[in-house]
Amino acid sequence: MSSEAGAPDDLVRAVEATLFAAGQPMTIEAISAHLGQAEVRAALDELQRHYAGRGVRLVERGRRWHFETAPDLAHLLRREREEPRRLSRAATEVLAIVAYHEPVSRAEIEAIRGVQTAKGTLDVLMEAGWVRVAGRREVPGRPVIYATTPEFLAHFGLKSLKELPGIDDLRAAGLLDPVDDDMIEAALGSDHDGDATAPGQNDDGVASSGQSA
Amino acid sequence: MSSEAGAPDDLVRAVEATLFAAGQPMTIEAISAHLGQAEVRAALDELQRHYAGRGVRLVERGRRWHFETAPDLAHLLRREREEPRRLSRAATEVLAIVAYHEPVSRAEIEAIRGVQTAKGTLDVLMEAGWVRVAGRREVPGRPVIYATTPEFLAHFGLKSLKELPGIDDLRAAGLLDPVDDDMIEAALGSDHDGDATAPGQNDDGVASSGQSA
Amino acid sequence: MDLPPDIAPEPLGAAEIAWDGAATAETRTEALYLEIDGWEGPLDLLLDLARRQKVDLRRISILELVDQYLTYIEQAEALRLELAADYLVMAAWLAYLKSALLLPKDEQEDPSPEELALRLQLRLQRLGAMREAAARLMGRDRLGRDVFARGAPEGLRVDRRNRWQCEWFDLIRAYGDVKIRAEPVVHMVRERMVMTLDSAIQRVSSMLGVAIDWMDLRDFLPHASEAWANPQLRRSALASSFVAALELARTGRAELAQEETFGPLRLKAVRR
Repeated sequence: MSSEAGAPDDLVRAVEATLFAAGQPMTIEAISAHLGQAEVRAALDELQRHYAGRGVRLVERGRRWHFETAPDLAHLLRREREEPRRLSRAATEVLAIVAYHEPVSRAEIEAIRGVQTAKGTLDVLMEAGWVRVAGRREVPGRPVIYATTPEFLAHFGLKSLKELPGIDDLRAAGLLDPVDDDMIEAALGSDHDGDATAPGQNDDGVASSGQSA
Repeated sequence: MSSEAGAPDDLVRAVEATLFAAGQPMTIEAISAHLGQAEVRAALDELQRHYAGRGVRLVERGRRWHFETAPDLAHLLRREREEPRRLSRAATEVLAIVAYHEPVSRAEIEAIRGVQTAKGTLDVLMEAGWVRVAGRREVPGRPVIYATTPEFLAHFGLKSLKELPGIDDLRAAGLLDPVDDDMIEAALGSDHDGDATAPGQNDDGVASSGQSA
Repeated sequence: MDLPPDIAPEPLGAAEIAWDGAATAETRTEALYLEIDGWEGPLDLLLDLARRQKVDLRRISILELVDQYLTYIEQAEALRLELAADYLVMAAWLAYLKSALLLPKDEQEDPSPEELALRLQLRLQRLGAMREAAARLMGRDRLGRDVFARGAPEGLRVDRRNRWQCEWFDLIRAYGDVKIRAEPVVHMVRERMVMTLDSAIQRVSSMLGVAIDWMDLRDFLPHASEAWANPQLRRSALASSFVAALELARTGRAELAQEETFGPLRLKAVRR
């Protein structure tokens, strides 16, 4: 393997070129398959080291690798006009719940939020490519369960869900345990009925006035 | 300015990130405007030197700068997978006509075959490397004329087109025997017998004898 | 970034993190009663009220929270704001919880009101934690907003290249087929031996002219000598002669008769 300062060897160059040219993040397996089953792990490590201090860096997001611009240059590169979809408070909350609790059913999301979640909210997140249907829970009713996608990790700059902010503390505090609080559930239960007509329950992905996001 | 081996300075990093993220090649003026009118020429030179031996390089084309994968690695970006495919009957006929009559125009091919020849058929033969455009016939309309290639001879193990069997040879081999009624009958008969999956699907809706319904 | 993703929060716990943003509650204080639309249900309102206590959520006073909630509901009713049913159900449940909390310990049911209060607290903590997590998530360096992938990737392509196959015999046979197809018309006509309709009409009418009585159609056919021995030709002659007979009958020059189905077809000239 080449030294940091010297010229990179052919495999490193090949991995570098492949990832530069790729239209989307690639798994190690995909890179390897593209390069004739070469062993690319070490080359990725070397590239990651090489790019560490540069304007572009090599990152791993959900087992997929891609180059992206260094975050400290955001102020220079940020494109105001192309701001990603603004999510409503409801949508960001649901997204966080899916990420921290995945896989999670809609009923479980609702139990945490204390309100019904409009179908549109999950649709918005799935359309953004951040949430996917991850099968069904094998319990009565076989509810659909949701999970995050590799695009979610890539978008929010996470190598894996383990890097979610504060997740270890939340888990230690028991705040990510399954919700099975029958008593309060019963107290809140009526809101599942009254919810549809209740004012202010704009779960449709549109932030209402007066709410700070 | 930073040294080659050391960490790049912020301007170099900013130029690097800007060009990396740009949707199209940028002029020096555009880069400079993007980075608050900074003087970017030296940064571009340094980047160009830095990337010279890598899998990606910085190039200037028509006063516009962009990153591209190193030309010697171009083969990595477009890998080819070969798939054997049989030439269609129509293409085989056209190939035979070109071989026996070359150089021949498309109109002549059509006249000989008695059917129109799709442009795609000749394209396939050229893709196979067996037929080439051999100029134009100096007649009104100056039609393109086609001929076979050395690859054609090599593929069929011929030293020259003179080795193709003559008409008399074809007749002797039974290849010019008229298609008579009996043969059609036999061909149709066997076809019907072979149609094992659809017994009794005659036009009159009655299963013919000999076929198990 | 005010929330660097890589810096672990203080071990104090998630609840503190969750209440970083309590300042926003202040701006809402006076607008509290006008903002019924601002909450997503009673739990959301409770959480907002709890934030006003400005303490760790684990240390909030549930009794105080209940009072605040009930006060809010009362004032909303006084202002004739229409409250959704779930706000009222929560109010009833909290009123019950409050009275249970104030009752002497020995009269407690199971689960104890303390445990219920604890569960409510946990509920609020959970929702608060997720709300804060969402804010931190949104504040991260986001791809396409803060960091960018390559703007114009060349793309990786796997081209399927066809390796065309053609056998020598296929080539030669194809040429043979073309040659055969090239002259089909001449071929077919020369091979096929027929008696044409014209010659049949001529033949039948001239023979009728000399006949006196009814004649069987078959008698008009040429004798099966060497030239007419071919069975295909004989069938053609029969067919043409039949059509000729029909034509002569149609034009009034002959009479046709058949005694029974499939019986001999006879014809006779019409004398004028």
